[in-house]
Amino acid sequence: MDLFGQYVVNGLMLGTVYALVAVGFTLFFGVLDVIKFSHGDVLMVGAFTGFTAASGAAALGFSHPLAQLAATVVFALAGTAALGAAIARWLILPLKSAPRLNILLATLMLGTALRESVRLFYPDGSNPKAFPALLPTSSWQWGQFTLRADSSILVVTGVLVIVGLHLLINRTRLGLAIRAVAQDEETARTMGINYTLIVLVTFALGSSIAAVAGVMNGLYYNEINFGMGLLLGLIGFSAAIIGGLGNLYGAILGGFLFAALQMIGAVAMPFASAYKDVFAFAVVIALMAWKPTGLIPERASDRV
Amino acid sequence: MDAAIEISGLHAAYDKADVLIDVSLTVAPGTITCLLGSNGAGKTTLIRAILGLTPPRAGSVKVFGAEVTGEATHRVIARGVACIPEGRRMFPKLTVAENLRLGAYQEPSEAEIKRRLAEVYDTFPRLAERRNQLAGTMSGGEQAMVSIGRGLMGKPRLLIVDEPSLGLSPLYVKENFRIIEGIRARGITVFLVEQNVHQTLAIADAGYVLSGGRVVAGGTAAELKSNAEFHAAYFG
Amino acid sequence: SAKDTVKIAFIGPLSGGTASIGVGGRNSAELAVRLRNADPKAKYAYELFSQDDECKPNVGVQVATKAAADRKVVGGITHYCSAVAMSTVDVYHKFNLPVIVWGAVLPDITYANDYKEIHRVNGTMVNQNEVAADFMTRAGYKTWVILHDTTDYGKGHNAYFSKFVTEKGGKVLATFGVTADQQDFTAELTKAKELKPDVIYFGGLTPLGIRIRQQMDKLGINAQFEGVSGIVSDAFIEGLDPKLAEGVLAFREGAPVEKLPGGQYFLSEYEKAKFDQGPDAYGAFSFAATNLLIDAIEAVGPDRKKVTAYLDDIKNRDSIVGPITFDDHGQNTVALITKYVIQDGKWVLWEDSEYAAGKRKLAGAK
Amino acid sequence: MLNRFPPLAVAAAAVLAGMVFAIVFMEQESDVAVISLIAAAALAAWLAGRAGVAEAVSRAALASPGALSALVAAAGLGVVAAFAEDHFPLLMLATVMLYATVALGLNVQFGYAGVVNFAGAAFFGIGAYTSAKLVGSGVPAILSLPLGGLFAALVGLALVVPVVRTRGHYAAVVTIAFAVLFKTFLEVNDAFGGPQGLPVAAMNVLGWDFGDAPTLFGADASFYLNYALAAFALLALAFTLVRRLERSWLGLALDAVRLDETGAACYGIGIRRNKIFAFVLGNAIIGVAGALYGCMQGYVAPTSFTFSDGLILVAIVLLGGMGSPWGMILAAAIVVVLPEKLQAIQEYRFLLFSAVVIAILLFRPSGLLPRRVRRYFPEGGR
Amino acid sequence: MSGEMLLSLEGVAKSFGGVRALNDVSFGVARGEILGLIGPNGSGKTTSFNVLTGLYAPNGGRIAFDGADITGASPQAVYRAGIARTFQRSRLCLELSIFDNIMVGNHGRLNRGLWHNLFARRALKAEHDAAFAEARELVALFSPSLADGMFQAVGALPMIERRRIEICRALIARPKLLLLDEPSAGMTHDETHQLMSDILAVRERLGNLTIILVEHEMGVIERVSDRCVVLNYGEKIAEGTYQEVASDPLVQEAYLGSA
Ligand SMILES: Nc1ncnc2c1ncn2[C@@H]1O[C@H](COP(=O)(O)OP(=O)(O)OP(=O)(O)O)[C@@H](O)[C@H]1O
Ligand SMILES: Nc1ncnc2c1ncn2[C@@H]1O[C@H](COP(=O)(O)OP(=O)(O)OP(=O)(O)O)[C@@H](O)[C@H]1O
Ligand SMILES: [Mg+2]
Ligand SMILES: [Mg+2]
Repeated sequence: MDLFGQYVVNGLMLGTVYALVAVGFTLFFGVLDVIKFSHGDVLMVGAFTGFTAASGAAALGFSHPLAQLAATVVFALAGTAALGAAIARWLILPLKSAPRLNILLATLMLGTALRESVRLFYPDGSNPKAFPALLPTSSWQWGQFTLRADSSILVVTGVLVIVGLHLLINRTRLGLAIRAVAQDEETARTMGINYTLIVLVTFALGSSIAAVAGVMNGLYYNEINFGMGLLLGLIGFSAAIIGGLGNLYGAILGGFLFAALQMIGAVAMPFASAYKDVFAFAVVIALMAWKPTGLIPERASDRV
Repeated sequence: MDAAIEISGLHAAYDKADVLIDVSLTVAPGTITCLLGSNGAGKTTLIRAILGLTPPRAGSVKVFGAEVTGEATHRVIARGVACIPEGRRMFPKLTVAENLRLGAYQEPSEAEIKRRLAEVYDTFPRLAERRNQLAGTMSGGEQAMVSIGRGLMGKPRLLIVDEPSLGLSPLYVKENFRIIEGIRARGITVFLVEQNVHQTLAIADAGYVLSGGRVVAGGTAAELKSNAEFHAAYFG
Repeated sequence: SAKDTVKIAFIGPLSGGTASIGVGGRNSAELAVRLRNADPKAKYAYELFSQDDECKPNVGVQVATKAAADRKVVGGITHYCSAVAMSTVDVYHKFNLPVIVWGAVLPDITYANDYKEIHRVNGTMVNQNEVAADFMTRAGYKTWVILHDTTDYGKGHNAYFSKFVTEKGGKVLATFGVTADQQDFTAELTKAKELKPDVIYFGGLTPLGIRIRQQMDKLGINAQFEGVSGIVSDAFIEGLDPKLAEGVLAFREGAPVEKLPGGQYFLSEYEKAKFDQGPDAYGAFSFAATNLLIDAIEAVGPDRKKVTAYLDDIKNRDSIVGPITFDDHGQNTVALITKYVIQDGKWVLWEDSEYAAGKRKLAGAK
Repeated sequence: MLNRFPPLAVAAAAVLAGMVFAIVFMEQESDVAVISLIAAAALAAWLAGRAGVAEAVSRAALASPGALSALVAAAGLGVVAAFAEDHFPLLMLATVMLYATVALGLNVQFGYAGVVNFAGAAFFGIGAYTSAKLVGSGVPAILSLPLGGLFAALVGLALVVPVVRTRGHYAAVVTIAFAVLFKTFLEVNDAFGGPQGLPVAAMNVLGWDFGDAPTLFGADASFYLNYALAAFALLALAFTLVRRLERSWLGLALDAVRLDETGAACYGIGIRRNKIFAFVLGNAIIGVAGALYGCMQGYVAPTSFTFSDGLILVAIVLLGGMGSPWGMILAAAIVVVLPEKLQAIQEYRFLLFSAVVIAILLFRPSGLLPRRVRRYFPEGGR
Repeated sequence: MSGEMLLSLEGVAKSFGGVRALNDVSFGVARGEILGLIGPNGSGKTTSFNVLTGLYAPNGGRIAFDGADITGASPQAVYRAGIARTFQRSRLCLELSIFDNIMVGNHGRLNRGLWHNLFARRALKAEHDAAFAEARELVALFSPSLADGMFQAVGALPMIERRRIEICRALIARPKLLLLDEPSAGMTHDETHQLMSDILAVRERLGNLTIILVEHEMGVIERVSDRCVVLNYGEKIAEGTYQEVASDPLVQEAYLGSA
């Protein structure tokens, strides 16, 4: 089992990406009680924004990878934050009194619109793009086992981002306001909370988390494409749910679990590796039957 | 000194139905002024109009002399207003302590918040016991306590209270009226909506009666008690 | 004098992951139509009725029905995706619509039926893999790990390549089927790495090809990367770090356009037409097929049955993709296969490359 | 303004206008015509609303729902008849009717019982694959439709435990996972034709071959006419069933379960039982529609039944107005026909389509034909 | 105290995490009695209703109703046994009509057969018309104006009307035991008075209906209850007529606030 470590490292990397997508979902519907299905596509937009920034920086003569990385991250975060706020302003807020599922459908359609827009209007948008390798590419080799510096940096960053977000939501005044707004708009206003601002901020925040995931995805796979958000969104959603919505750490758990399931499905099962997604999603269904509110369930807050 | 609340010619409506028609009233600073009226008379709507939750169709609302008509709710609150809303309105997934903290949302000083929290826990020992319980799982009356405590956390100049004693046990109903009197004693203006007419008039300085969306009577508490129209509106 | 208008259908993937090929094909067909309409000798005015099959069989059936049911449509230039072409042949047959396949390579499209209406200008994957297996074993490679997508296209490539390469003495160490929208291949590749193959063979289309090549590098796999006609597209190179693209091998049916006299003409006209995107790898086939169809209509008039009969008799007809001869299944039998290698960010004919000249070396080459 | 006329007459005129519009619209090919017709329709709908047509129609619906349904059915058949010789419009019409049937099934699940199902396309696919496998192997087509429904319902049973135990967002993930799983399973599994899919033989019901063009008044009609008529019959059946379900104590129980599980439980309403009933019935309806769809397409492939297709189905239900059967039909027509009619602007049609859906959601949050308060019988109980 | 008792609780306990909401609570309700269940906020009144109706399984103790053990039974079974309730927080289905909401309460008596509902429309109509007449009559007792608009959505009505409908929903199926949780909350003195009179009138007509009433308005308790049980911190601290418990110093201190 020389390669076991390699699988673990791959799984951790994959799990981090999933967890980062999942944490966005948890933020939106655990905290704001909204399913925002465009999340995967916002992630893709984040990746493309970052890619554009990196290319732009390169074109302007900033050849140092760190400069390009900074440009990538800054623009990706700012761009998606603005996009998120715009989504909140023109899609979510007008729909807030409509049935819950409407928001889901609207964001879904928005996802399609984003995807199609990138495909149609981004130069040569229908083709995959080579995302530059901006992180140190040195690696350590032990027999069959390769540990790359860039992967390690990504895993650590991802986990730090999630922990930071958790602290923000649970330990700060802003976090308290975000959670309050999710539960009762009017009362939140009555407490003196600037409702609109908080919603915009939350969406900006959640969307920039998606950008982090998108850029991370780009840095890891060195390839991005307009359809990358679709399956990633679904997996992130599933990961968030199996982890449980009560807690942002559920997203980490769900993300790593899903990655592990795929790895196991691909290499440790008697059937062909193409069945790995069938396997992973079947386990998700079974998990939901066993733990209907996820592995880290929310505390029940409703009573009669 | 400016009136704490000054409303003139206020009209408000939901969709088609007119709920408030040409309402004018004044709440003098430092008083307890009550608003009485039967179910559906429009009392809650009036409060919503003051807070900017249901923007009025016409008329003006002034708080401490400043025009607030059409202003966003959080700005009205920033003028030193706090509200204990009708129906308690917990944040069910937040703990009792978090709910209370939200009452002091606009207060930047953590030390001050801690001080006020201690005060509220002092008034409602039950809340101190249960500070980490999710508010949604509290009993009806306990939630009323959270709601009142939350209003007190704001340390306002004007406290607007909508049926606070709903669901409270007799002991706490009395306690509630005592608290409100205590608030006035600190120079805070109280605008109080209550169904409990007798106890309310016993502590109020002045009052108005709303019926079918119109002010049908108004005056000092003593005047109201002896007012014929008041009896007609209230006791049919 | 106003000419009668005749409609020609073009169907291909105009959206989705293979859209660049589809749009390139559509533009090329459009170009053929424009050039013909500009020709005063043409008997009819042609109109291209172009439809998006999204590379999905069900959508393909829908748009194929739409085209075939339109009485003004006389013939079609249809499909790049094999799965779609497979699902629509019945429709064309039912409506007697003569079509020429311009890119799909699965043999069954022409050979699994006796439909007179179906023709194909490009070769099938059989020839391609035979040549590939031969070339690779001659180059000294011994062991392979195969990844293929689970569409008929990918499965077909896997089947033919495995067959030919084993016949020629090569050894397939492992085979992995992957789904067509998969992002992460690290599990499969880690397993592949353990087997230390000389070559990673990939049977599938560009987007997956890019990802697999990238992730090979992530895992430190130094094997030679060998692809199929599905990755011969500009997008493949653009989607990869130049370092990783360098030295990738692939094979494609048909003569190299640049090498044929007609090819130069096509490329320069395409340039002049100022489309917002290049013809990509299959534009030339689409152009050739459209011209063939228009020739047929010019010769026998806008009548589906007559056009079908005309096309069935095509023998050794010159085109920009080489001579075309349809066998009794409508398949172009002139199986020219071109070998490509990526050199300095371009698909270069193997014979012209520095690799063939020995100036550069493929990965793991002996 | 229209009060002078009997409501039923106004309703009949509106239905007739709708029918004429549908025929004219289906015939258009140019973008300009299509877009101006859409604009005209929106304007007409708005004007009609102002003039009290909607009110008259709803009064007619209240007083004599049977007559109104018959009128609409006749109009629907009229549209089908108008295109009896044209393959493609018939295919579109039949597709609309089958999608509407599927939406009715979903409507039972989440419009009534509140059980969200994002795997509608998967159950549709189970029906289609059932007919692909069965019709080919000689099972009479007349049996393959109910069997399609049966299989869809049976496979759905595998999900019943998690579906019933979970709620809200957690419930959504169960069907989403199933939708993804189902498509991938088909793709990697050779027994079902893999990604390529399977051809489906034409239906043959008691010697009536659906693949043959029927002859109508001497003229050769399109063979799709067979399917359009079958789809019509299926839709009418499903519609009646769902309508009756809604207007019965069973429908009431489903509503109660959706709106307040705790309250419903305290009044003796079995939560699990009702959810399972709705889930199974909905899947069965969807499966039957899928079986016919398979035969009509002549081809089934995994890509027809993806998660995204499931979302389109959900979109139909929401756009139509949850719980509103007429809304399902209207929305199905829009969702199926619109992108098709926009083929001429090819690359941009999905963008445009999503923009249209978002616009509808923003301006008609409760759907195109929102559900009205339930009446069990015409002028109930008076 | 078993024979003549309709309902009896013996040593019932329920806790949530660290909170002991009910602790060894025992009391009974006789047939035809109106029992006032009172106590300070958070003393366990609503929780006893929830345990009684099967929403929470008790951690200990036994509950017997009408000769059968219903400890830990499902809410559905409890309802079938003949217990109906209202909720402290109104739980009507706001999108549904008044009639629909009341029929939810009537569910157990309606024919829920598949054939009957889907295909036997005539029979269904007959049943529907009878149920409608009955519901209408019941609503008219509380509010004649509501009875004229049985098909309006409940969400459009003011709170007080909703409370009335909720009581009708509980009454329509003629339960043996009715549990009312603060039915008059938020009403004025007069409205409360009126509501209680209406309830008493209906009770008269239904004959022998047993009621447990949770209420903080002592005037109401005094007027309608035959007997009271007082809870405090989840424990029973007193039992007896209103006069008896009201003069109990323990009750005065914990609940009434000594005068
Ligand atoms: N959101 C709303 N939409 C429509 N009508 C409403 C809405 N809220 C209240 N109303 C109606 O407006 C009228 C006044 O309501 P309001 O809540 O202001 O009365 P109130 O005096 O506070 O009554 P209560 O004593 O019951 O609290 C009532 O008839 C009520 O039905
Ligand atoms: N689901 C729950 N989780 C945690 N604690 C609970 C839960 N339900 C009830 N409690 C606690 O149990 C105690 C009893 O609550 P209950 O609702 O029975 O009180 P009550 O007597 O009805 O009070 P009120 O008069 O205020 O309605 C309360 O302290 C409450 O906080
Ligand atoms: Mg009020
Ligand atoms: Mg209670």
